Amino acid sequence: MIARAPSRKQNHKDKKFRVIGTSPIRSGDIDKVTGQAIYGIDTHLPGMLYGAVLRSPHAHARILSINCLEAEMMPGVKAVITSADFPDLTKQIISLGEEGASLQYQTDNILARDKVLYYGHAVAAVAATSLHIATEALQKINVTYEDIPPVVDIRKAMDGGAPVIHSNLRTDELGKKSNNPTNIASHVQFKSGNPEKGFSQASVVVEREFNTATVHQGYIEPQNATALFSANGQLSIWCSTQGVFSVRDQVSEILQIPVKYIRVYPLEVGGAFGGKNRVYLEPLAALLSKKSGHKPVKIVMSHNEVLTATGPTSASYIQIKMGADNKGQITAATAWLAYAAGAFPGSSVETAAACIFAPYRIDNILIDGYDVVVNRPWTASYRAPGVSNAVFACEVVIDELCERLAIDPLDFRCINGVKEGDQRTNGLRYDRIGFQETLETAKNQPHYTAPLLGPHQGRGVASGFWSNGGGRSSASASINLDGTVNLATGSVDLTGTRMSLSMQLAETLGIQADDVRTSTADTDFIGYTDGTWGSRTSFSTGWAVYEVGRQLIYALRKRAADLWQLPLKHVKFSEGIFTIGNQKFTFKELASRLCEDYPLSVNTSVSPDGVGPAFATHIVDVEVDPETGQVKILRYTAVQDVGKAIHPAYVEGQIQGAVTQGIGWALNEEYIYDEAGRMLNTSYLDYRIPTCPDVPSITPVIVEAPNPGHPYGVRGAGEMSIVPPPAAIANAIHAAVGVRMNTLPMSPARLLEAIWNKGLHSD
Amino acid sequence: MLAFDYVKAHNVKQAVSYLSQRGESARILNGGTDLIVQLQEGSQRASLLVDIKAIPELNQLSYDPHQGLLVGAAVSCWDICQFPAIKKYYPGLLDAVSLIGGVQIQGRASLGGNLCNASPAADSIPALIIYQATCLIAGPDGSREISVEDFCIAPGQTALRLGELLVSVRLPPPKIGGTGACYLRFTPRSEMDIAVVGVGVAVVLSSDRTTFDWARIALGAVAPTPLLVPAAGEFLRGQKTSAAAIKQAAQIAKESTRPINDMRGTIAQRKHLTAILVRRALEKAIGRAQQNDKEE
Amino acid sequence: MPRVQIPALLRELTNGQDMVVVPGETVGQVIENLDQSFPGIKGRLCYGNKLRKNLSLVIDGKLNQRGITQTVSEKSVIRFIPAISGG
Amino acid sequence: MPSKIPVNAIINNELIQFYCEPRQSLLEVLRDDLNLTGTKQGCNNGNCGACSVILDGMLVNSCLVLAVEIEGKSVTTIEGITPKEGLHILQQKFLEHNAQQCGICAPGFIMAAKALLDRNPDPTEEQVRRWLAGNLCRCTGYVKIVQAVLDAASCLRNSTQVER
Repeated sequence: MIARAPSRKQNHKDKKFRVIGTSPIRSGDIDKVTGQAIYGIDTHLPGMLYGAVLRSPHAHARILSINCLEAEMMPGVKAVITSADFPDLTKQIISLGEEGASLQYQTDNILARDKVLYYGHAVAAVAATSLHIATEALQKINVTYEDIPPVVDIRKAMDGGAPVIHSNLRTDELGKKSNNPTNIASHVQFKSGNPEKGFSQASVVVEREFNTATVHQGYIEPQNATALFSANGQLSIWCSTQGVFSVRDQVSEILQIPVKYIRVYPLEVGGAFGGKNRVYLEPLAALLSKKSGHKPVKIVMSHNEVLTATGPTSASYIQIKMGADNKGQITAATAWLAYAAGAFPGSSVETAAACIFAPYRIDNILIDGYDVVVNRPWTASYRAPGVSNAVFACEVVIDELCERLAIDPLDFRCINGVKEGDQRTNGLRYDRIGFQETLETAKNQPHYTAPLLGPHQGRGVASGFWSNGGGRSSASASINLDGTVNLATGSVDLTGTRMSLSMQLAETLGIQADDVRTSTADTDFIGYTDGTWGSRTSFSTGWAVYEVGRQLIYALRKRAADLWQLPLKHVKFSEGIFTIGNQKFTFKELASRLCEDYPLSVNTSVSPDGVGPAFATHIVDVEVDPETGQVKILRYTAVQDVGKAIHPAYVEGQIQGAVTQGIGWALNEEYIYDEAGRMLNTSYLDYRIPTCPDVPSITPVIVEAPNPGHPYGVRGAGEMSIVPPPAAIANAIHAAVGVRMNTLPMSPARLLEAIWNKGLHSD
Repeated sequence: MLAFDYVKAHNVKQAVSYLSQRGESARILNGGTDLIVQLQEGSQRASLLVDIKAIPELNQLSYDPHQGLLVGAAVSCWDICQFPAIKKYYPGLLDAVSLIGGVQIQGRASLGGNLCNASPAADSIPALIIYQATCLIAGPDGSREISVEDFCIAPGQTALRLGELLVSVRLPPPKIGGTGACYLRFTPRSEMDIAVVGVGVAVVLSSDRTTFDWARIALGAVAPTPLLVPAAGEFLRGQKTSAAAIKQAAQIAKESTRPINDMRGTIAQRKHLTAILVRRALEKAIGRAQQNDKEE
Repeated sequence: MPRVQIPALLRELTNGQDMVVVPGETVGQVIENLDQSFPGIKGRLCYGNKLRKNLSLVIDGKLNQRGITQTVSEKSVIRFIPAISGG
Repeated sequence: MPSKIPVNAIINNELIQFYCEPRQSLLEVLRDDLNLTGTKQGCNNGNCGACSVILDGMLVNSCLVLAVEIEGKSVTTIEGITPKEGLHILQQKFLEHNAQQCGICAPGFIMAAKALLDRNPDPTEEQVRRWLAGNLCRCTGYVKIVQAVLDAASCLRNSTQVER
């Protein structure tokens, strides 16, 4: 039976839910508090070897030679590999043409070939009978390098004279390539209306530039992978990933193994936030397993490796110009965004460009985005990738416009904020959205009008936009004899989506959440499913779950019609009750009755349109110590439109967690490099993610403007609230001590300097 | 981690002989909160770890009004913070020791370890210096005693000679009446961080509590080793406890610093923070001195 | 006839026009016909016979997953926008 | 290859003998040799607290303890505080408050919180936050963790028969 294409518009008027909107406890979480939950790092197989990776001490160097002999001779060492052990991809890459480049980058990032491109770039890997022997063996691998001047700074990298990182790289402008070698990988542009004209109509124009540092997702479970390359050619992988199919396909391409021979098993994941989509260790573990005689090989990164060698998010340089008339109407806005992609092209600058002005109705817009390679680790996604940097710049400029126009910042946003029917810069039209609701709700928060209690305290607000994601999802469901349902999906559960999926199926079938047992299937047992990214799982996989629910109901109605000899239309289902002629049955009653001799299971795959974008508006109070530059977050309220909160307690947790990452980004987190391009702060002692006493008790406020593109109104909740914090905090700092911060992080040293400079200028 | 041997020393003599035999490649294992990390990173190497936690002398913790305070080198930060005499008579030391790491570190890290790791930013060392603490050292040629300010000679380097072992730290008895002390540090995070600047001050006020009879100021993270600033103390002697005097002392301390730019702070920031923290620490120490009167 | 919003960087090929009217019943046909009037534009939008990986198709303000095979109506407005990644 | 040393210790109230190299951390031995993987590996250098266990009554990072050091000592891990039936009150409260998301830090937080409540049955929110400074959580923003610990504390105060 064919699932209806999940695209038709949903009417959420006076929808009553039985399960959705409650916050049941997921029994599976018991394993997390007893320590019995199995994560990638907990994988242990009989005869398992331990792998370790040799990493470059240089930010940019040519590899002249690698000698592994001494390491291979060590007792206990079972295999040593270098890039020479990878299959030759030349043919493959040529056949892919332009798009072959990305495969080359992928492979070169996993093990450097002729050049190392960043401090920590993998060069060789070892498998041995113990981790200690493996790490000892690394020191016996002899690599000779020829140093090349590195470039870690984004603006230096864009200069003509800068060392070129990829001699074959040309700037791509939608298919048109520049002539000369460059570090600028691509240029994206949005243009609408006439900015010059718009600025001429403005009564206030503010133009500012901003710098933001590289930051890392900072998950606690390090990257890890265990692989068993069996003699029969089957490759099994257990790893810490957001997407099992994505791992399968990447490994398949890199090692040139047909997907049918690769099976990837999902496990609990100890944090990801976008950082566990790309593979780093899986191909190494697989090759080591093969070379060591088909023994399972486990590799776990140290946190030093996680910080130096796995994708953080982009550092950026941003120029913003915005104008508004005296009524507070934005007349024009331009943005110039340069994002550091790291060693290989592919920063999230395009996403940033598409999202930066999305919350506002602006007729005259010009946005230019540049993707720039530098000698830093290859950047990866991080929770609403690239948007926090861009929105920081935009919302700080807006705060200055409000100050100059003497308009309340929330009123200003109400005046300019987008509504249903408005169109985004990129041409997407807004359906039902909740931006105005977040603004109204924020205004009505007691926090917004509460008095500040001390000197050097200030309040700031900022809004933000996140597009949310859709993508492909599959689900299968089978009815047990007791009328409960087993649900399997391909979505890795990072923070409780098994529950939000159980609840959506339970709602569809009219049963309780704990009547549905949801698990994540491995790649052999479920249809293709994209990774758990873009806040997409409750939306897209939720769609798939809803569809299998409809299929189960349809199948039961047909069976009942046959049994009772009634036309199908006389077997009705609503509010969880089957009405058959004049008899009534609950789902459980009918299911247990109709599935004993003839089991019932269904499955479906979807790729739904109708993704519902999210908006948030945050309020924060800070206290600044003007003598030290230290910022204390006194109070934080985060208002976010989630469409529909399936499990409100989980949604609150998502908002609180995202805000805390935003606070870290705003105040202390940054990659610090020396002149040679070596990262200095490679532990969680000096890469300062917020600790418990660093943050207040964050108040999440859930706004529900149902997404018409989803049967239960889901938009997605995971990412949105990491976007506003840096701007909101910057605006609060200005309110507290009168300095406008234009650099992230706003660390004590930087804020102190800004306060000094202001002091000098003000007299 | 590279392989090493492990021995547990049961008395000072045994420890000293292990250290003498193995020479440079033998390292003392106490709480391990620095050493184990350094061995893992490969920034330190060792062929032998000598565990000294079981040596009785290194676990002494006693206070005597005439002898003062004796803290064995192996006594944990946690135990120091719980010791009533330290709360009462050495609040500056309590300030510092309670800042060393989170709870997990407190139970393992020791005063001796913090000293012997000889980090310029070590929190406990300025606090020990202001209390005129001395190090009792045992070695192949018998034992000796040196003042804490002479113990650290360079970043990560101490005055300990081959085969020598820090046994305990002795703090003279507090001056009676009008005494106050305080250790403050600045860190970007409120916990789990390394001092950008650390400041310890101890003062003795005149009987009417309006004048400095004596003062001692020591700084952390602003020079290759923890820094005693005699000039600041001498200046304060006889000065009124006025804002002006405090400001001047802070200025003297600031001028004595030789900080560097590194990932944790800049020269300008460290010099500036030195003056700020000296002022705040003096104000707090004076407050404590006057507080003690109320209690006595 | 369907209208196509020309991405800013391709307006150099359409003498600055940002919206052009093009015949065609599928996105693919529209692109072919667009290339007739503005030679080279197909090569900028497509790689081989597929939309470039980093482009998303937008029809009448809505994202569309079906690429060049998607049928379009007389009133359709077609846009090509940079694909958006997620964390 | 370096020879292994026998170590006798009480782990979760059981006298256990194991053999280890001096360079093996307690964390490594617990997880790889004794299969007590409830103690999670995070940063492995004392900064995240995921590997927190209780050693002779003191909360420690097991990644910064050498396994040979626990000779004759007593170690309690998350497995050791989980009763045969039901859950420890802290585990219960973590569940009720949804204090875990990815959950990798949860065992460490629970061990740390237990060490706190064993000493201070009535902590303030500020005391809880300071005490937990050595445990990093990247998912929750700590709010629900702190609520869970405060709630567990009040339950412990109000009841005598709850397991500790």
